[in-house]
Amino acid sequence: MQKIGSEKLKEIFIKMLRIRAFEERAIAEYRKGILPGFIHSSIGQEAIPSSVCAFLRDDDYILTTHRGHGDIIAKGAKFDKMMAELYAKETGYNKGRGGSMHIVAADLNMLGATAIVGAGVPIASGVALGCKMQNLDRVTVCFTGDAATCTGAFHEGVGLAAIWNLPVIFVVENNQYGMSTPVKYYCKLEQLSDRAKAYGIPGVTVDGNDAEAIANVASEAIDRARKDGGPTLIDAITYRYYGHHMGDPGTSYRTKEEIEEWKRHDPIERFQGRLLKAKVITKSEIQEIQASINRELDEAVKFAMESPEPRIEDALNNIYCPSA
Amino acid sequence: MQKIGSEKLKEIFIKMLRIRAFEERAIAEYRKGILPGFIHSSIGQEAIPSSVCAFLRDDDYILTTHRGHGDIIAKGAKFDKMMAELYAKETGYNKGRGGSMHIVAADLNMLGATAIVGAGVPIASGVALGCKMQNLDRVTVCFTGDAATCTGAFHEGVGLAAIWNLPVIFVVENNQYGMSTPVKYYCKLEQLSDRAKAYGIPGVTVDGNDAEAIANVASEAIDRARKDGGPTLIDAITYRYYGHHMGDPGTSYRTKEEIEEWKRHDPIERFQGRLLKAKVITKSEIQEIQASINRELDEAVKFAMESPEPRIEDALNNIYCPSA
Amino acid sequence: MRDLTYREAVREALGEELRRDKSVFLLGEDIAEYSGAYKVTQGLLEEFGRERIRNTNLAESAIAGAALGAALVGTRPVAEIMYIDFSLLALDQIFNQIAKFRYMTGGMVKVPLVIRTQGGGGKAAGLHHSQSLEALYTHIPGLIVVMPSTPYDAKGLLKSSIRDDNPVIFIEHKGLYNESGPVPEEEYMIPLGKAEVKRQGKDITAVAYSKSLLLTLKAAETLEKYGISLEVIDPRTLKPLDQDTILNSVEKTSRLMIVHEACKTGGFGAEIAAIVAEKGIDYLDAPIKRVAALDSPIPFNPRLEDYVLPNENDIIKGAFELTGKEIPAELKLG
Amino acid sequence: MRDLTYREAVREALGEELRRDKSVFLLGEDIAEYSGAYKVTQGLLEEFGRERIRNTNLAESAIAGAALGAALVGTRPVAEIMYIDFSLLALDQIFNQIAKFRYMTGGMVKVPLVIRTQGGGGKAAGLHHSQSLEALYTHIPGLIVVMPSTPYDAKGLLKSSIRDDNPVIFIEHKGLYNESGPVPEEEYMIPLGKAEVKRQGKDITAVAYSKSLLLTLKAAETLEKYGISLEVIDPRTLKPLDQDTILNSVEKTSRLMIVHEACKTGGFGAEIAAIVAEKGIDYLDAPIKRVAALDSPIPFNPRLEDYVLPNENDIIKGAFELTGKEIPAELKLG
Ligand SMILES: Cc1ncc(C[n+]2csc(CCOP(=O)(O)OP(=O)(O)O)c2C)c(N)n1
Ligand SMILES: Cc1ncc(C[n+]2csc(CCOP(=O)(O)OP(=O)(O)O)c2C)c(N)n1
Ligand SMILES: [Mg+2]
Ligand SMILES: [Mg+2]
Repeated sequence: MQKIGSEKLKEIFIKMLRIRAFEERAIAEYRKGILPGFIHSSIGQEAIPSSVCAFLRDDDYILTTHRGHGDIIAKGAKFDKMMAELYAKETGYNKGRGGSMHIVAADLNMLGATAIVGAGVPIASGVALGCKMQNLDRVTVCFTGDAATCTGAFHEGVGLAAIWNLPVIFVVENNQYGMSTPVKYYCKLEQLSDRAKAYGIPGVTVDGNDAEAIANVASEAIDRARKDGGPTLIDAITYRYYGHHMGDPGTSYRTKEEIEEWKRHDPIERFQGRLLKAKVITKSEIQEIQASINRELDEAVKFAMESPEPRIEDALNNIYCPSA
Repeated sequence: MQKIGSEKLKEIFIKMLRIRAFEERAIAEYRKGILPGFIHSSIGQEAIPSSVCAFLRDDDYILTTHRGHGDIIAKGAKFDKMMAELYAKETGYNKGRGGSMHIVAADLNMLGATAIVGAGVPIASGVALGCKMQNLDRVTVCFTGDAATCTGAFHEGVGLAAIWNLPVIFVVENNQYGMSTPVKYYCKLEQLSDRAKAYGIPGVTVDGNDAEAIANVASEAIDRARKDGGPTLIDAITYRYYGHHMGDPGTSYRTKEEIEEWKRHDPIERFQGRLLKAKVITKSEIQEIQASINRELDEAVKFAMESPEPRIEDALNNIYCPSA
Repeated sequence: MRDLTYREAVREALGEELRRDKSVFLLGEDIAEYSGAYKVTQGLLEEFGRERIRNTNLAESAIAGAALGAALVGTRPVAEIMYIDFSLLALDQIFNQIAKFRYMTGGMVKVPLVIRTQGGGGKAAGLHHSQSLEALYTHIPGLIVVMPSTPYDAKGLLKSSIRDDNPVIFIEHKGLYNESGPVPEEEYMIPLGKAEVKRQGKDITAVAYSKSLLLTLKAAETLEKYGISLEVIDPRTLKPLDQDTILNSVEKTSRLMIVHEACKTGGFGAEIAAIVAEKGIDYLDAPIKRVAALDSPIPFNPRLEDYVLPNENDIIKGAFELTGKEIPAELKLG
Repeated sequence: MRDLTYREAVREALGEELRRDKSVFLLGEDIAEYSGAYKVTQGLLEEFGRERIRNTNLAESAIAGAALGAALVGTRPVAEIMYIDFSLLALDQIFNQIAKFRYMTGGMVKVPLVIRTQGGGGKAAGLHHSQSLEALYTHIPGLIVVMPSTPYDAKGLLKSSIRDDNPVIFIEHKGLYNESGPVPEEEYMIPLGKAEVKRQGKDITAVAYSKSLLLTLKAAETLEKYGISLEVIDPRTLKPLDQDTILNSVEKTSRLMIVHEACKTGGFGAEIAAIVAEKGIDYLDAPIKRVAALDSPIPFNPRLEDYVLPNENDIIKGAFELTGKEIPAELKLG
């Protein structure tokens, strides 16, 4: 709690509460059988995007994955437009064309969500390149999963960022499984951040359930990138409480004990305990925040439910844009 | 000169002479304007495949690249069938269907030559997997270029070999350029073998113009692989004297001085000096060997020239094999 | 005869071939405990163990490339690419390496491998999990492309694919896994490259495969009631295509409709249309009709997705159009 | 009007657009000093510097992905993939990401980028450096696909492609780089999506593009002498295709031939054939004829390669076939 001011800590904490609450509500909606498609919950992983995005400017960019709700919310996305997207409505971020795995909030410089694991990495390098070429001092954060580090796209994209010294940070939300495959199976390294050694860029492994630890690592990396110091690979170790997606109980490849054990290290509880102890926040403040989040979510669900579906007449719009 | 017996040293040396002589002859033929397609010369790089293949058994496998003549010869390929392939004749290794960049000598367990940079890496892992699954104690060597280490295929293929502990050795013939692009540009590492650190496998950089140094490193890696000790990445630093292919003078991105400097470290001259000094071989022996190689090459060229072209009627054979 | 689902039929084929031939093995992402995204490989890990039911790293080009390498040295890999959408990551291996390897060697080697994958929409799975990309594969010499529509065909064709010495791309459909149909207990095989007339008819030849075959058969029932008789042909293997069965049918019916779920432009229907326009144009009494997805990425919203994908009504409308009959108002096709 | 080679025309278009618009830049393998495998970018490094003429790492998916990212934030990248054969390594980025990005966002972003590449055979470059793969691209909604046949078209279309706000796949042909033709000194643009009738005729509509257009024009001269008049249409942009120009011509000639260098099965000719069989079948007095490469990987041996690829004689033969005339023995077509 040295370097990071209490306003920032509070901001991070609120982001975490917002993500958890949104994810819980999305699951609840999904379980009613109303939401189409897949939901990949990030519950358990909230500390990572919350801490990272707290150090980004509005004009900085992020990219994310199929498990991106948390990242998107951390960058400032609105619940109503997110929920509407989950509902596949015209008022959603993608006008119902994308869905949970593809949310793009271009107005927040949140450039998607690809459902192809690893594919965001070269794109993120390109975003950082575009900024650098225009002399914009914007930083790009590319969130990926742990298994994504196996992909050719990861290797090629990080490789490019390294040689062009691009202002991009690759944040591995290391929940220790790619679907059912444990990180220990698909990677023989002590720590995944050692993959950075193949590119000559800094790599650091951090407790992804410790908001402050992440904040320290992330703010340093963001700072470095902004000062033309090049890319960083951050490996933040965490855990997802649910299965791979809501259709997967998540227990054929993980023991109940393992899941319970991780829940004892819940990032929100840990951080809350520390913030309360340090008097950064009070219990009643938290209750108020949660109540307000819940009201916002009620409204978001209402908004989503009442919003119109996309019109069939518009089905083929925006495949191309009008020629320049 | 400790561990490696003089017979082996001689074998390596002869392989080097054979490669150099073949490559020179191929260039001479190419310059006559008779050979179709491209020729990527490996002159200057002979020590690497010669030393590596000297420690392989006949039933071990190798795979190589567009610059593969040296590797193929080191595995024991016949000049006549190679030259005939360069001439696109029916008697060539690939019956004239493949050409210089695609030679496959299946009878020598030499499984090609892909012209897609990096593509051989996952295939090599598959070959090693196939051997392992059949409890064959065969080792697979995958020769690649330095720039190939940038490719997604390299990353994915080495990654797979690492997690399955496959008996495969990735030998980077590091001639310090991918086409015109210097290794220092496309990779910010002190040494390319550090790429091994991303997979938790041994990686070693070696002077690729020092036959004995390579022999030491390679024999150890082959031994380890054969004993189920898993893959190794060997980065052998060398230099190609010619351009990227015969149509490239090779001087728009390299200085004449640089080229001359490297020629002063010629792997054959160096090794020859040492062998003569150690009396492993005599000058007259070398002359005899060279004369015999030249005779073999004369015959190979004659064979190639006199061999028939593939028949048009056979053009569409072997796209499929008869269904089982 | 007992009924099996399409999923079970595929699984049974895998199990039988794994049992019969020790050189057969499976590799792919999350095919072991997880049993694949659609649970096709369930139970196989228990019976055959981790050596033969191999989880890979998350790396499609490694999966395809490793299958090729292993096939070259005497094993018979069956690789799984979880969604055909992800197979775009493996196309260098599949098109440049696997498809060309035998030819490149002048016939010195064979490449006995199968790549199983699945495609198709209808699940609101979004634009990276819903495509029908078979046309890409059918353009590449050296590949065999199989797309079964029924449990019976899926089992018989997969067994033949595994025993074939050529690389086979075996494309399942996520919307078919729960469909069931008769599958004999006794072993059987279905030859690659042979179409089947799934329904006899006389007015229109409808060529359809994979899930579109089911839609077409249903549409055919409705059409029958209105006096339009569809002869429905399932090519089953798209490459090599059984042209004769199609041409013979068109000769009889003089009308051709092609139904598939892939985008219309550049879809495999274009190839069938072109073949008939080359070799059977004199048989035709009407324009050729392609019923296919609109040229659009697959939208997440289910109504839009429904709109973009071809359905029974589109087939019915097409059939009325081809026969020049008026669509009865009661059909409410809009 | 001065003559330029196709190579020079492409280079001039790049130079002009780089000069005009600071947000345009080039990225690709060995495009700087080396000037690309076919020296297209020669001289650009000197004028525009390393920031805008960017050598990448050897990584096709990074090239395509980086182009997408950069396009999303206000620059206009022109990426080079050295051979279309290597583009198979980038197809996830091109088909799943680039092509779908705008649609996926409901139209909130645009993706102004060009991927330049080149394909085609005839150089004994072997099976990984000789393919014609345009059909893969034409199947994917969201992409524009351009394939110019002349220096004039190459320049005008590339300039339009760079200024277009959609992703454009711009496919050159290695066998055209040394061909020359008139190119005005003054600036001009050619609109995307418009075919051109390169030769008026009345007996057969021949649709051909890229290098095949040249072969077709030559064949047309020979055929003229034998009383067969070809109307030769160059679509120039394959996606979106200018169907009207083709259909109008077929209405006039009542015969259709399509010529391309890609493998016949599943090639873009199938799409053209299918469109005409759907919308213009009544115009036709003869079967549709596709003159294309045989369904084979491209062999290294030049004689075999010649045999596999379509040539002038194949076009001439096809034209005689379509008109039902006998081939004069003096033509020695075998
Ligand atoms: C290229 C690709 N291959 C496979 C999949 C199927 N898939 C979706 S998520 C996933 C696991 C990803 O693991 P990780 O990167 O750790 O992210 P996580 O889901 O754990 O957040 C897999 C295999 C995919 N979407 N894309
Ligand atoms: C995937 C792919 N991209 C680009 C090329 C074009 N190309 C051929 S060789 C080469 C450079 C390869 O460099 P390296 O791996 O160091 O091998 P070297 O040629 O130096 O032996 C390039 C870019 C190719 N053949 N394949
Ligand atoms: Mg994970
Ligand atoms: Mg090199």
